[in-house]
Amino acid sequence: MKLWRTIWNTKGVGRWALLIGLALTLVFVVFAIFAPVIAPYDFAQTRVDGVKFPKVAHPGGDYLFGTSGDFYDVFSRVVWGSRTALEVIILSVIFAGVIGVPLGLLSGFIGGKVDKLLVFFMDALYSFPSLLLAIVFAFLLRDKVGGGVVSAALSLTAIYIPQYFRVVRNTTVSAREATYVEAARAIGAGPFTIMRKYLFANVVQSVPVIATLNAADALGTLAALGFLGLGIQPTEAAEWGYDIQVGLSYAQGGVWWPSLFPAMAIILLITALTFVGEGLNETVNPALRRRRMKTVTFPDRTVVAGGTDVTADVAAEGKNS
Amino acid sequence: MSFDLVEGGGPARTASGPVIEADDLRVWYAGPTGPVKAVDGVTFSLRPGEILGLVGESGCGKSTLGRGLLGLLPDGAARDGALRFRGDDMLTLRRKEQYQLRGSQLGMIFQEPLTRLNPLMRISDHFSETLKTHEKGLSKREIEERSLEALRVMGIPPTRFKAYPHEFSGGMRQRLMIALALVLRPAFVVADEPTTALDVLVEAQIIRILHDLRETYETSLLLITHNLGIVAEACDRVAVMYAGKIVEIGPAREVFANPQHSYTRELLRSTISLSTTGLNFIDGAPPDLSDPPSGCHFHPRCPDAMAVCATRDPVDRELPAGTRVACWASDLRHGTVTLSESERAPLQKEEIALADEA
Amino acid sequence: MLTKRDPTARPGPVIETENLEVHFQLQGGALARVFGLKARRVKALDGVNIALQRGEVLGLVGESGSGKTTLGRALLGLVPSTDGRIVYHAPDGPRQVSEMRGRELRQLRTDLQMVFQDPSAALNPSMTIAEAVGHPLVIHKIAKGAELRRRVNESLERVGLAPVERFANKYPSDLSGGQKQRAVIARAIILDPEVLVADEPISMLDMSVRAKILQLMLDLKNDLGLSYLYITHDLASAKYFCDRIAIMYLGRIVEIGPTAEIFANPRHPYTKALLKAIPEPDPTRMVPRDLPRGEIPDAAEPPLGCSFHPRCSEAVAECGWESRDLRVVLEQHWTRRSADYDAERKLVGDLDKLDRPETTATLGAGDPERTLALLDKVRAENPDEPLWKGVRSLESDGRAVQISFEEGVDPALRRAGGVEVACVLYPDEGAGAGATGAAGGTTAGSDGSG
Amino acid sequence: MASSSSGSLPRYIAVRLLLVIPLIWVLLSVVFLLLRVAPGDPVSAAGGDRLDADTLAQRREAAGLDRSLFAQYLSYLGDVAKFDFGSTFRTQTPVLEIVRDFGGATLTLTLGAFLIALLIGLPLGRLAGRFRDTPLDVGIRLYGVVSYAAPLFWVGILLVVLVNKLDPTWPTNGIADPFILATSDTYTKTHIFLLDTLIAGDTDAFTDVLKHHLLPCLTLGILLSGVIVRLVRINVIQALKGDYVEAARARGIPEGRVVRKHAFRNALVPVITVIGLQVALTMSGAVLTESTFGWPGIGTQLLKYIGERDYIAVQGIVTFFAVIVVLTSVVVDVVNAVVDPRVRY
Repeated sequence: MKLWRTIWNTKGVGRWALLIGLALTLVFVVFAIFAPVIAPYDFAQTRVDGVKFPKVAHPGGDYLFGTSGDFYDVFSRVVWGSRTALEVIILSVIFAGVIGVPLGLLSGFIGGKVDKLLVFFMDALYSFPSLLLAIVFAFLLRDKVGGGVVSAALSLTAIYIPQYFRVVRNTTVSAREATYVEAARAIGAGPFTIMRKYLFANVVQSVPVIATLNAADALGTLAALGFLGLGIQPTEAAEWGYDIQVGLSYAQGGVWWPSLFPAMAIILLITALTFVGEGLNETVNPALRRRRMKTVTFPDRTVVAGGTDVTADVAAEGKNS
Repeated sequence: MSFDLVEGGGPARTASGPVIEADDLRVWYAGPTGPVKAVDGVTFSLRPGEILGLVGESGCGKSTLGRGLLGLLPDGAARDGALRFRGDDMLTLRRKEQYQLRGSQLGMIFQEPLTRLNPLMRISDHFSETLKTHEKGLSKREIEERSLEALRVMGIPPTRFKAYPHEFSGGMRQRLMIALALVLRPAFVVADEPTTALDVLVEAQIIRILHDLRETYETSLLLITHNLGIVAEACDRVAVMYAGKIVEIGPAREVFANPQHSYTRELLRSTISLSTTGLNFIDGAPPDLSDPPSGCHFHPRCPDAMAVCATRDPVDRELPAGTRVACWASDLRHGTVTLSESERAPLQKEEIALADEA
Repeated sequence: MLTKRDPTARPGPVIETENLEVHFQLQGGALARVFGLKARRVKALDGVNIALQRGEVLGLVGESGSGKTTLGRALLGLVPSTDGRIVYHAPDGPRQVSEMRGRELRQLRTDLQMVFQDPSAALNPSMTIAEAVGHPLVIHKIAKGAELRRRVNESLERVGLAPVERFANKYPSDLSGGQKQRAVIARAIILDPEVLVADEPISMLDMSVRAKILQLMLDLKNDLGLSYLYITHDLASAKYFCDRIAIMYLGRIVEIGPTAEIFANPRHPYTKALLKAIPEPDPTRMVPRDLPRGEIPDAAEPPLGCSFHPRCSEAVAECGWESRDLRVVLEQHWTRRSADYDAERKLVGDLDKLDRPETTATLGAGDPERTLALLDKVRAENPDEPLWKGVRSLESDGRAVQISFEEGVDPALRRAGGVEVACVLYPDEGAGAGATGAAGGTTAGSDGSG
Repeated sequence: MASSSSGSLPRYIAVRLLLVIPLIWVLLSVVFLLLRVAPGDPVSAAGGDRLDADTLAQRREAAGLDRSLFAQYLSYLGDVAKFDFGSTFRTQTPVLEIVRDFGGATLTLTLGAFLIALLIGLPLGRLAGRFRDTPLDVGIRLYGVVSYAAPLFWVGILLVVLVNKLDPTWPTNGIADPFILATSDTYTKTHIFLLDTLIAGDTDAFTDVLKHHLLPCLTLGILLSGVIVRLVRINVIQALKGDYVEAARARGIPEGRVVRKHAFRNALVPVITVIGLQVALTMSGAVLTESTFGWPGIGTQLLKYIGERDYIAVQGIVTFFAVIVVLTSVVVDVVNAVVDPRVRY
């Protein structure tokens, strides 16, 4: 509730970005959860009652968003795609966070050689083109885990671990120098007590912002993998990037719908997540936050400056606007 | 460091009108629930070359007053009343005209000198930027000469002219800031806690520089500080501020020797100095400026509060010694008001808990 | 349980140091570290002998960078010492803090506690006041449940945070500075310690609260029989609060003695300067004029001889004059007179060559006669400049001007009247008259590990 | 306290370059591990199951795959030290040759994209930061988010469709007209098409190649500009809160100059570092752009060899990318040292 008040009392667009972002994300969450109810067909369904769907049928009628080049119902693919997208995002964010956050905390707190080595390694990973890393991972995992959701999420996890690590480690390093940590040492707290009770709560506050921004990025990378044919296979789950890739081959012939709708879904969801991340940043990050204030209006002066009329002075002083 | 400043001599002689005059000036901030009345009806003026010390606890509006005089206020803040610089009302000036006055006529010296200098710019760049902005058409040679002269007066050798801010020590940085504020010889300078971040010896050096300014530059100075010692040593007059108002203003000697307002007296008593033999303190904390108490704002903490203090605003009165005070107790002592029996009765106050403090 | 100890029951020091040294390895850039270039050492504490008597308040006064905070932290083992000893005279016999590690060191903290300068930073923002104050008991497994609550309440009440319900469940951000400092003190005394190191406990507080917190600390000392090490840069509060005072400068104690004696009869020029510089709320006093120049030097490369000599107005020949001081004098000259700066600057040549801690200096580019003339001019301008006392020779070798200074003496602490002082002006009373350098032993140029 | 900067810039650069070696080593090890610990072995993966056991063994031996993993690792490191990134499995083309033949196209694509991104991103970000929370800011932020959110390949095709409507003759595929490409043997001086045509003085070919650059560079540039806009905006907002900004205002420096000289310049210091990291993003984007526009760059080659499961080629190309990224980080550090006097070296 305190957080909510902080957000609400923030001035400017940040608050609205956060709210709009949350609302939009919620729409996709609803899509994802109720996909079987909302989508008229299954994601890999190409025929109903034994009758094959028409190829690239115009939107409207039986097919709200038309059908695609692989005989799929575009609307169903978009709805099922939100489930895939959210599953992959949530899995990869959780995987990356669960590994990256404690590692960063430990590395930043311990310092010394262990820290230097980890930073070095993570920086190397971080400076690696993320798509390439994901491609390599996807390429490797496909033989082992298959082309499904888990494999895609794992490929993305590798990219984002360094990001959590960096942020958490850097905040830990600066928090470690804080007087309250020294005070904790002064009362005899051991290293694990300090990490658990003094550092963790103050350090994880930076995580939600990165998590949402990473989620947005993860979605983009997932789509790129799908586009290159290295992501989730169409028969495993509906994935927007793949659908765009198939759709694009028809685009120049004026068949816009198979690629437009999944592209829109990607744009909307990434935008929504970015809004949430940036909105959070601007509402809770004290370096950026601006409080919402009531504007100043001076009450009318009933008395000349320096006047001697005491009662009038009191009146002028009286209850403000 | 030793300085060849002209020794001795009081304020400069050009005693024309006041340099700066505030008349019932109000500076209010926008707050979450309503306006924060950080400066709420302040009247004072400064003669050329005069140093006025502004003291009070934190959160009494000292800094806001200082910034308000220069128009350096955050979004949503507003000024009201009259503020005259050499007779011209500054509150009606357009934005561009305000910018032109700042730096050339009105200067500002800040508390933390390191963060106040652009880390990417050389000292020489800071000076040439300031000079070029206000005096178009200066040659490179002239700019350098004038900058070096300002640095020289502050005791910074010319060998350091091309250095970057981070290459200076704390005291040097503050001197740089002062030199930068004074290079255009402004008529009025606000120094906001200029020595708080510095060590005792460096603090004394800086105070001495500020004290001697009038001899070199004929600059009037508003010196904001919470250190009463600094005011006593360096200032001609002192203004005591509490909860957005100046409660007492007068010659430094007079105010320190015979404080008239209960707040001034208590503030002096609570200061730990070399002559301290027992500890005194003011109970409670300064009020929330968005909802200050009625009457005299100090009454909830005042040991001499009377019934009248809680209901009626005290009136600013000038005393024979040249002090202006807004305090009912002072009025009563000097016989300037007659108060009824019930108004004079000691105020029944709510108990202030021990830990209700700033 | 907060109980009173009787400090007179066991007289003598409660904690003392012997030649305590704390040197920090300064990190250069990331690259310097990797390639081991220029690892600079800062001598934060350079041979400090100090003893805190049971039941006394010992003031540690100095500017920032003097090492006073490091000394306070070293006593608690928060900063590892690089040499020397720290001995804590525990009830069950003396123990060496400087040898302790890990668990043993943490256990020590039940006896030695600390109050910090900035109360807002000293409390974990995500812990309530009650949690924070009670945490030492939890860490040392001394109390839990109702007993923990009872002791937290007792401690909070003891420091004036009453009624307790008003504060216990607040977060630090909801409290004022004074209230937070009270909470910090409550946390420090809850373990019933013997020694409290108070690092500028009132300097960040508002002026109206300072006296209150100081009073609280006095009350606690009297009621609980605590011993204080009071670290401050504020001589006025030290005068009121302390029994004895140690003045620190650049990692050393330069003067130590009973408070009354230090204030009535300051001996070290640095102490004198500090006393002169305190602004007093006394309108008859004027701004002091003859203050030491400059600022506290870089502890990584301290001045030769006595560290204070570059700023000292009473300095004499053997104080440790060196090349770097010459640069300061030249720059001062240019600060006074800028008319001939450009020409004179050329005569001097590379100034950065002077930035070395050496007793010889080479000056000039091309025309040594004119450089000599310039130096004469500088000297004539301010003949009282103490640097000139230290010049042994000043001559031209045909190409440049060669200057050599007297070898300096690094004065050690020695008795002078009621105090001990480290200054060549005060010969060692025990060693007889005129033995200016004898007690110090260390000469300039060596790295002063005496 | 004297102004003693403890070293010279050339020495800093030299030392910084030395530091690259361990960084590259870590990257190489990661690449090697990833590709070798992977299931299956490169030869059977690439060769399929059509080869008989003897040929397989022969191929393995030729590729050095019969040795222990550690020996392979050492020889891999040794080869890289000699600038030998290996050869493709099937055609035995040295990876370096692939890099030479296709790297130029990727280089001009990414540089062009970066240029466009900076031209759009810097001014827009500054405007948005200065006029925070105004409609202008909202508009620019929306651009920043959406241009980053939109899938690059889809934007690419969108632009193609749009350009086709406006000017059906505008080239939308490849790096040059097939006819010019056919005579491309004459343009192999630098292996950078744009430069070669210029050196050859063939204005027609040059303008043709330049025209081909527009769409891919724009597509990738728009994506990057979104990131830069958001980055610059946040940093300008933070820099505008700086104490020195208030101090500059107190000296009467006009607001425009305050934003330009004080806020923006200081905002650029962190931005440079992050923009340096965007090189990695650009590389990722280049792979997608190339595949969208049939661009004969190194990204398409990578995809091709991934398709062929040619581990050695993939390893070589990925190594090449890694080296580029590491070298950019050196450039970024040096730029930072030049721009920010506080960086000590």
